[in-house]
Amino acid sequence: MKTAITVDEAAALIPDGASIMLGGFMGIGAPDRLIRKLAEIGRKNLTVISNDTAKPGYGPNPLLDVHAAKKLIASHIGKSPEAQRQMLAGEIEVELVPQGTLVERIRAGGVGLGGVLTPTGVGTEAQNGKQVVEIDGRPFLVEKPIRADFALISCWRCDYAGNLAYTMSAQNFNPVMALAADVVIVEPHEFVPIGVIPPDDVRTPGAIVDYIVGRAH
Amino acid sequence: MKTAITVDEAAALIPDGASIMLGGFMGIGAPDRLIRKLAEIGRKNLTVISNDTAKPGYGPNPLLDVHAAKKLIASHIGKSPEAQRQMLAGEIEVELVPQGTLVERIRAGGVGLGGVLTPTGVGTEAQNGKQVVEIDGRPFLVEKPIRADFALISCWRCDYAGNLAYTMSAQNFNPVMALAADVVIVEPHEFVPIGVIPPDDVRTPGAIVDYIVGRAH
Amino acid sequence: MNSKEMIARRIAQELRPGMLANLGIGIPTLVSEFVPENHGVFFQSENGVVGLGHRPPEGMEDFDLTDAGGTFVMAVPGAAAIDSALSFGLIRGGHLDVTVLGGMQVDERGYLANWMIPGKRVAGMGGAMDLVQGAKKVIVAMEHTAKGQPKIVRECDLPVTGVRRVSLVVTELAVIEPTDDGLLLRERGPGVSVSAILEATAARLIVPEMVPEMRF
Amino acid sequence: MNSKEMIARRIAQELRPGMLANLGIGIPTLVSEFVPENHGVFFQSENGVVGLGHRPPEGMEDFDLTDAGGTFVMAVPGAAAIDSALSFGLIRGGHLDVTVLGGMQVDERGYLANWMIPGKRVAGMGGAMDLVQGAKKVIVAMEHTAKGQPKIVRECDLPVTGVRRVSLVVTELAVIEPTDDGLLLRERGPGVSVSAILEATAARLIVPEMVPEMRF
Repeated sequence: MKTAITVDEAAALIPDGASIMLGGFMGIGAPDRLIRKLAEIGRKNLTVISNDTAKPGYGPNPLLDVHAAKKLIASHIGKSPEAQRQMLAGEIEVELVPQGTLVERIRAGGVGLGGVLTPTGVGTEAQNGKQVVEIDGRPFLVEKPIRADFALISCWRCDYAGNLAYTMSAQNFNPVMALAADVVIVEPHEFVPIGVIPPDDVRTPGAIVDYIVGRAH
Repeated sequence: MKTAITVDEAAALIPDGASIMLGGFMGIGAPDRLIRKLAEIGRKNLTVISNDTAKPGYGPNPLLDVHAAKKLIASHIGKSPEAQRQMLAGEIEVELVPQGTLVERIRAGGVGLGGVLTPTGVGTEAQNGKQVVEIDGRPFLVEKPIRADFALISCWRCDYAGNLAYTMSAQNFNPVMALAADVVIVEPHEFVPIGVIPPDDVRTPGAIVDYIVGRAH
Repeated sequence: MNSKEMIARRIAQELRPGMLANLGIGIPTLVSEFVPENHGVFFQSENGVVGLGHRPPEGMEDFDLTDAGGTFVMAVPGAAAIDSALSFGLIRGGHLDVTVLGGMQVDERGYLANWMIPGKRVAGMGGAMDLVQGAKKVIVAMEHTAKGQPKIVRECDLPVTGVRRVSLVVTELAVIEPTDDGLLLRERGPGVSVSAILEATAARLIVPEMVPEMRF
Repeated sequence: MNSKEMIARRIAQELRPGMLANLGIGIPTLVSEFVPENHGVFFQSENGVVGLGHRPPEGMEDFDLTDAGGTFVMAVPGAAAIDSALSFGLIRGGHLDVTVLGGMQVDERGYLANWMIPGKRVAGMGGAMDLVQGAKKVIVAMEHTAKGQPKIVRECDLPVTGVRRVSLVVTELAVIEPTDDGLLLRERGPGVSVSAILEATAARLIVPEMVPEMRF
């Protein structure tokens, strides 16, 4: 059986300069309490890996607003004026990655692959600096794995064994990121007894979850 | 809404010489009715892709027993004396692939990747004929995608939209194979109304299922 | 009927029951409004929903269910929720019958540019590069010109989204099909003359004898 | 206590609560019988179960739930069922704390051979190559000799399963740890002398002053 820690305890685990993956898509399914706490305690020089930067106030924006990130790896920053401003001003290093490539690179990092070969981005700016290989006469980009020190994810339900279930579009990058970090911290919406999530519905087995953030009181 | 076909109609779709993926692990979760029907109607020169050959009478064995396969791609044939005998006698071409590599190659075929880089098998006989690339100083094998003309899979529940849910160890290769064939034929154990499988529990969206084999009467 | 609605209505005609379709942000999203809920096409969105519906009744939003633009939607009966790996697996793996994408430029090669204006707007490519690469059919939905400047050009000067020829370009003035020989003018907007289209287009167009009007 | 039980009991001592552990077919499967159901270790099997339990009561078998050898098992409370891609993702991705594998040969490099005898038995590697590559700790469970022939050898003449040094080899005669310097004799079987071990071993062993007996 697992136990829970507070959001303050969880944030304290993450040092300045850490690389952190943040689940969420346009802020839906993002670990909001952890993100706001990290911003509040003034973490610096973080490398943030997130599908997108969502609109102001959502997703990674609270961290961007206080200049907590030195680097951002994402597929889309179009809804966050602050992310765009910092990028154009050179205040933050931004690596833009096609979304399907981003999720495959994170998955590769999580499942022990040395990378994947994707046709996405061949002949575009996304090819810059990438190795190209021909497989059966077609060109593919060699895309390397991405891992992080911490994965901060959210989920719908969590049982006492740490098994996680997600719901609707709040699933997104969360289960993949749960595989690809040294330390996995989850912020569940609900806690349920073991058995409420049937084995067939578990999307992230509790065995790979390191810390669980308890409910806000 | 989808409709069902009979197992005879399904088997008739598959010509001699076709490549077929068969779900199942040691026969658990295998599309048994389809396999037996193909054996019964005397299909020949099939290329069979299956995790293993299970024990006599299970999994792909009914096809092997009538010499329906000219080639087999699998990770384990140790429980099928007939598969071993045909391999040693040169009656069937067998490509043995490490299990994790096999599932990633099928997945790559299904999700449009040109291949994956895996550390599995480096320095062993599984490396023979494979390209080796170094990524950040570590050697990886370049493993190419596998696709088939047909994926024959089984599932636990199927709703009228063709959404599939699997149970326990009968899931195995089925959802991955459902992505990697030109034609996907599923043999469900149960039919349920739309909504019985909640959206979060669907493992194979109905949109990618081509044919559904109806119940035996 | 304004330009955007006209484009969306015309593209809606390309959707067939049983298709798996993805709609980008902007005009493409409008397309679903002209497809009846019981039509039978399944809308997929990058964030992992297969079977996106219309907007929910006010006050009945599920905070965990939006389209890829972050707008609350419903799910239709028979919907499925999947993770981003499978969502893009469907896209890149050729399981998507059609994607409708917004465009900044399309050129004579049929290449689309829609993800960045160097030095100015840097949105990021999001899922666009995977969609252009992987969908069976790529339809571009865009207004014919931007601030009076043609968006259909000889060769994109903006960074392209992919080096694959798109299937169809639909604007309020024309339906254009990129082919081996170049851009083929298929249809004209209601009451729009061929010469008006040529004037608003920087690319060379192949103009057949007969160019029928779009029908709605 | 026969040889196999002794090996399984000794290996069971290596398992800790909260660990994710994989047991191969054969002697490794026996290990779970010497771990109480409430121990807290999670057994993973290649076919996609995390939280494998003991055998079900007669007549209560779930035909869709077996271990990787095809034997009916139960699932423990808090179990998860996953597909083969995630199952091997856990294995290759370093999420598995320990795997216990059967062996045909182990050599002085610590390399394991357990998947084929050329020209004779061709089982296929199954999941063994991924397990040897990916698990944090690899324990080999095998009898010390086969038909009188040593299985711990200078260099495997059978095709190896991987070129990674395994963590520990447990036989009925000895516990041996492959190290930078070679094979280190850690423990002897109950009542077994060091000279008896050396005699049954074709590899060179590093023998410390004190070699304690296995304890159960």
